[in-house]
Amino acid sequence: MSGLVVDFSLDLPGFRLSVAERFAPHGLTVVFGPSGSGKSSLLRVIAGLEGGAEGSVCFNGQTWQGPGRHVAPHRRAIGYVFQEARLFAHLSVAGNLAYAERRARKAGRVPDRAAIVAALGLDGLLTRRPSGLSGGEAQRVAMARALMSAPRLLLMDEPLSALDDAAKGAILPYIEAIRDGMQVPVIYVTHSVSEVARLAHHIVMLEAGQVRRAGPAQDILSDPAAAPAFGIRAAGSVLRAEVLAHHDDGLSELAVAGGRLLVPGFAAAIGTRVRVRIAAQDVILSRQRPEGLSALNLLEGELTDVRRGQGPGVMVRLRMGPEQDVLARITQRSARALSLAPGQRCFAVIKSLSIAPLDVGGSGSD
Amino acid sequence: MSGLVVDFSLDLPGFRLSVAERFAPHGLTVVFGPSGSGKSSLLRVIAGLEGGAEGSVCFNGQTWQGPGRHVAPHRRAIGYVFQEARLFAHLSVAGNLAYAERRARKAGRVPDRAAIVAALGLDGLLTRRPSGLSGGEAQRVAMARALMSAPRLLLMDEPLSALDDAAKGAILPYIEAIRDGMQVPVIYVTHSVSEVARLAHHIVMLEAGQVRRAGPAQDILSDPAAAPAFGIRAAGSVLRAEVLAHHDDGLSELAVAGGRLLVPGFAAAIGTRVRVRIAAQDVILSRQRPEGLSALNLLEGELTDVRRGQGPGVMVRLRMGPEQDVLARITQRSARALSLAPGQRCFAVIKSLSIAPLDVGGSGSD
Amino acid sequence: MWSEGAGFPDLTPLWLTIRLAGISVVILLIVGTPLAWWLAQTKSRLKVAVEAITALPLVLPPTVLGFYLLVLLSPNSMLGGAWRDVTGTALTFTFTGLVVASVLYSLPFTVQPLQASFEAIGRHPMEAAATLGAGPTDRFFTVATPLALRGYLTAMVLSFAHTLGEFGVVLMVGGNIPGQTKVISIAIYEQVETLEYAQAHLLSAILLGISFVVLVAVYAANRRFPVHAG
Amino acid sequence: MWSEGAGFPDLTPLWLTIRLAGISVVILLIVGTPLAWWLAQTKSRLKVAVEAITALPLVLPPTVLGFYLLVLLSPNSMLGGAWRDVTGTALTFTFTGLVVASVLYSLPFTVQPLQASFEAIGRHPMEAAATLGAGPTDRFFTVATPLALRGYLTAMVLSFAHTLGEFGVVLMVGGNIPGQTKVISIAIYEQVETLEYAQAHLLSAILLGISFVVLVAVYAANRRFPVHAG
Amino acid sequence: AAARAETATVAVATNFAKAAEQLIAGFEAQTDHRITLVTGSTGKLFAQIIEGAPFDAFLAADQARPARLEAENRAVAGARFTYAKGQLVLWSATPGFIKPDGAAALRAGDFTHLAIANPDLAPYGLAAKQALQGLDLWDALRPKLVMGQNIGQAFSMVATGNAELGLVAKSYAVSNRNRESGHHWDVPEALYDPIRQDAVLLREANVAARDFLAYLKGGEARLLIQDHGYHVE
Ligand SMILES: Nc1ncnc2c1ncn2[C@@H]1O[C@H](COP(=O)(O)OP(=O)(O)OP(=O)(O)O)[C@@H](O)[C@H]1O
Ligand SMILES: Nc1ncnc2c1ncn2[C@@H]1O[C@H](COP(=O)(O)OP(=O)(O)OP(=O)(O)O)[C@@H](O)[C@H]1O
Ligand SMILES: [Mg+2]
Ligand SMILES: [Mg+2]
Repeated sequence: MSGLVVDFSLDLPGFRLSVAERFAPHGLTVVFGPSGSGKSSLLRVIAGLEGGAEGSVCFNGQTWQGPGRHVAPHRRAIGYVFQEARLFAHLSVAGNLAYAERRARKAGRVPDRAAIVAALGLDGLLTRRPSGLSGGEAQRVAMARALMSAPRLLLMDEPLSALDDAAKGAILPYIEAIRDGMQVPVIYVTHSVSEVARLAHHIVMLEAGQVRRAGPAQDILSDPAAAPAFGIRAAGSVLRAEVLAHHDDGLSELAVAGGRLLVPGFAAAIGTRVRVRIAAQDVILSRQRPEGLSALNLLEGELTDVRRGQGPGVMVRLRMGPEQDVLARITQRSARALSLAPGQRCFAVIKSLSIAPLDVGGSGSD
Repeated sequence: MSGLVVDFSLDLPGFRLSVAERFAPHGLTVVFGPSGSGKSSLLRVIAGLEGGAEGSVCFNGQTWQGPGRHVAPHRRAIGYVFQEARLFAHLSVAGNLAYAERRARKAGRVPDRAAIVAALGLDGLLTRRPSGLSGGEAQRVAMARALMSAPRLLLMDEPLSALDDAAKGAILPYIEAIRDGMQVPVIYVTHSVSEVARLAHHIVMLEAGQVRRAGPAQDILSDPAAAPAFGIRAAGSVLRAEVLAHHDDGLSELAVAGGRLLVPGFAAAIGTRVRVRIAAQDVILSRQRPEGLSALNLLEGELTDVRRGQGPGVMVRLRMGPEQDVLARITQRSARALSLAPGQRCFAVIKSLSIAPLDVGGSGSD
Repeated sequence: MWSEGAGFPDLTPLWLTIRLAGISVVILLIVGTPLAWWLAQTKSRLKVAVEAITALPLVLPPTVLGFYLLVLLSPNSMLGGAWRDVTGTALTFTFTGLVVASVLYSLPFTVQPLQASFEAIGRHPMEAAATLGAGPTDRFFTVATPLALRGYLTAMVLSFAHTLGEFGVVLMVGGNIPGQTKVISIAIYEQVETLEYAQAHLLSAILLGISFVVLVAVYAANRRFPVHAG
Repeated sequence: MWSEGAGFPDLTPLWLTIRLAGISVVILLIVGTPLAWWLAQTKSRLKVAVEAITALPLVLPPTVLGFYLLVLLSPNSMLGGAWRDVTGTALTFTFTGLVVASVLYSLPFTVQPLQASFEAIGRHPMEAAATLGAGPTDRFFTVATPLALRGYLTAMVLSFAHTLGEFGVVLMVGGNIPGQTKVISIAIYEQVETLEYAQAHLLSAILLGISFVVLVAVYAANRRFPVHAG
Repeated sequence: AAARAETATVAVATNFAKAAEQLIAGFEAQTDHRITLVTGSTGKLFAQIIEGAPFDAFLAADQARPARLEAENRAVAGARFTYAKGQLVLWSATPGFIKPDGAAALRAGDFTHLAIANPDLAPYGLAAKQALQGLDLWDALRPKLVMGQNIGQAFSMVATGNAELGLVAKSYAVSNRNRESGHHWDVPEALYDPIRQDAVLLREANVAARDFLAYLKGGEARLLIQDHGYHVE
């Protein structure tokens, strides 16, 4: 029985967290939910830090917690990035990293120190004391330290919250590499929709201590019903794609159901299967093929449903192929003006640049 | 001499922060810059917490720091939201708020407790100890505590970084109310581009301890040269607008230079002058007037320049009126396909829903 | 040797002791707090020397320290003479003198734990308090003090208990005057020396019993109102 | 009275004292650390009682405590008898006995500051260490101990100085045997009692001087390698 | 010195420590035995002997405790004897403070503190109390009394100038360093019970200790003891 399976409840004064969930054995699961919904507590239970949790936690067939059994946190081979940095004040940055590395090596796991230090941009900071770090620097060190323990399960609690986009852009590929390359399942708490969109294979949505929805990222992000939870702007669809070509003008061409997509160039061999996320927000619909627009991408599909939410928008679903939908969020007024109805053929107009590199993820393994 | 004027340098081991800057006397100034660029240190100097700073800090004609003079932090009537919550561990949430309130009242300033507690959603948390708060809860309490001191200058260091969009959505209007209503200047550190776009009247960009750019938000956000610093996706323009009508289908209609805009409805009296931000990312260009599209907004203007950046995109500027530009970020390939050149008349196609309420700000006072 | 019948012992020394310990602890806190705070904050080069000097009274045997205090506080000395000129009373062989001696002798037990816990607070909470409008005294009492409660507890327990038990200094400086400077530790000592073991056991038991109750109460209170470190 | 010429005093008691204080401090740390750690961690109802009992040795006058220890450790007693059966030596009137007595008497000075600083660490750093693969002993030594350094410093200074100066217990249990149990505090005491003031001043000065140097060194070291609280 | 050389540990009441040091020196000069001197208050030494202290002989400051040791078979029966008789003096650190008649000085009451040893603990304290009672001054002077636990502490209180007067052992008042400073008045022996200081042998087998006690009774020792301000029988 591989992967992480939890089934527990935890009572805190005035708050009850109750989760029964099977986490995918690989890939990255985003835990998403409002402030105070129990995300950090869930990670703490998985790590074995909440003595009061009742129930079971199993990882790759090993019972970490169960009736009469509690594997101590230090035997779980996890990496935990806490919401606050929690660096060791008595050690330098290098000392903090070495602390993790030494224990990982003793347990036979070998972290790639140079790669981690480079990915997190810590070269200039190694001799610093934690008290002399800025907020974002401390957060990067904390993340590096967790990675240095070469964990078999990575728990990350808003690891990028104190970082600017440039730093995120430098770190995210590394997290993706872990997610895809090292077969280390990652459980990742974030409030950032772009991180969800970019990283998540799976999503667990918590609300008031309960799982409200859980499933593959693709399903949840393209489910209009789930959209409000992420903020309507996060809604979108994920299409399976294959790399067809890389062009000189910096665009890459992908084959998807319903047509071709030009997206900002990225590194992947021709033929690689990738996933592309298209935000519902960024899609314009047209009944006939539009001409003379700057937008390069035009996908044709069958309109399957038009769904009203609150506010002035509606969510329109175009089917490009089996399980390959594109969502478009447009105004009711437009929907009326175009007399949209299920069964029609429609064009989705998508700017290449709105499919920013952030939204081009690896194919994952599921 | 009203407003905040600083001219100082601060030497930390291995880092030098040197800022000479006049902050606007009202409105919100966003301090933006990569991790470790000195944002928190700048706030600390303004608050009087860095004894080592050399130079001057003046606020509303009062010299807070100068030759032979150093007004103690507690006499500066500032509110400071630290990057970490820094709640008093020995006091309950209510106790933390009361701590600020009591001292503000003694100094003759009266905070609106009920409004603050409501805006930050603290009703259920008042009897809690800080050790029993989640990360986001602690951050909200810290922000409430700073507001409870009814400051004359508000310093906020990434106050919303631990919060989800829903919580941000509840809090941002309150910050806007402070910014616009209370004439309290706010200096606000953030990494979030959407917060910059929504809140900033002024922007100070720091890099490696130096101010790289500073000025009105409108100028900086619509300056293609500044765009990379924010991440290219933040580039955009700010148009002055006037509310024309609120429609039944949830859209509000605005008059802008170059035409009319339909945007998601928001509360503002007819005739109110507002600012609308249009992300360059969200604009599609067309040489002729397009038909049959779901996008409702079409602005016509004169193409003034096309500017290549790195990557596959170009930034195109359309002039709608004096100092009223719309930026569009499109691919080089499209630019070529449309044979764009300065002097042409062009249409900007903008989805109503891409102008999300976040980007409709008050008009500010400048 | 345990068999002598014992009348119920005279408890005057006990009350005297409790008064002495109580007053000493109060004065120790008043004197020790600013000293500990200064030591915790200062970057002065003097710090190390002052820290060392604060601990020195401990090093001398109590009776010997008492002897030196006798010399120092004597009306013939500058200090004792000045005191006599100002107050009209002597410092030696009086309750006041005992208090002075106790305070000097127990100072390290107050200063050291306080200093340690002030240092543990760090500057973050104090900075936060300053930005909320709290001046140095205000934030000292409303932030540093409550956060250092554990240090105050340790300081009070150690100095109170030490004052109860200490008698070498007190004996020399106090002169063992019944009702004035004859504290319980001297009384028990006397009984042991005069082979009044039964009386000694009884007084010791009373002292231990009362101390135990006081200590349990103090610790239980501390437990009920802890400051969570994290 | 200060004028008498004094031959240079016999320093055997000084070395004996330093040995005693050194050994006692080491044993105190070994014994006190787990006790303080347990007290800092436990949620047991016993905690308060154990805390109180730990402070009790302080409450009794040293000589009286010494008397009870004398009875307790004597070969006629269960404990002392068992010790004699096992080791062939007595606990009373021996250096070993002194060590036992010193440890008991100075225990509060070790346990209390340690406990306070362990409590101040909170659970966060320890949890972080656990997730990095450090077991309880590992993280105790690599995280809790360095973060509690200030507490160790206080504990060591207080217990070392107290052992140097303490003589009531030691006198009673040790029997003042030259070269074996006659520590410097007893020697100075004796000189004061026998009016050898000059000798007493000299020995006191030596003791204070050495202590001062040791303390300054310890504090200076602590200053050089501080743990920043924030 | 035909006898085999041995070592002995002799416990001596603090007030006699100075004299004992010289006695031991004299003794060791005559024999090959070696004596280790342990000093302390009589009460403390007594408790330690009861608990098995390795003392071979005990020179107490009173008669009661040696007698009790003998009665409890902790001391060698019949070996007990009085090695010295203490004398009480009125002493002041200020020369001339005591007028030729000390009793008059006490009566004049021209002082704030009179130091004595604790009458409950120290034989000299008891003697001081008896003397004051004999002079009918006990009740009048009580408020001015300060007490040391032993005669040494009482002496310190006077020596440091905190008490103007003290009733102390003559041995202290006449010790080398106090001969010149201070001034003393011998309290008439009729005013207090004799302060007999008894010695006992604790271990019969210890030749050195036995020889030392024998030495104490000899002429040389007696002279030396007298020189320290004691009477001998
Ligand atoms: N006490 C100190 N000793 C040495 N360097 C320091 C100290 N405090 C801050 N620095 C350095 O000063 C620089 C600026 O720090 P600051 O906290 O102002 O950055 P920041 O812009 O707020 O970054 P972040 O977004 O990560 O919070 C950083 O490189 C930091 O490492
Ligand atoms: N020790 C405690 N005592 C009481 N309530 C607690 C305690 N710890 C956590 N809680 C409560 O449990 C709930 C869940 O906390 P948790 O830290 O898991 O939230 P979270 O989802 O991580 O929130 P955030 O995004 O704000 O970090 C919160 O309402 C919090 O107040
Ligand atoms: Mg959390
Ligand atoms: Mg910062």
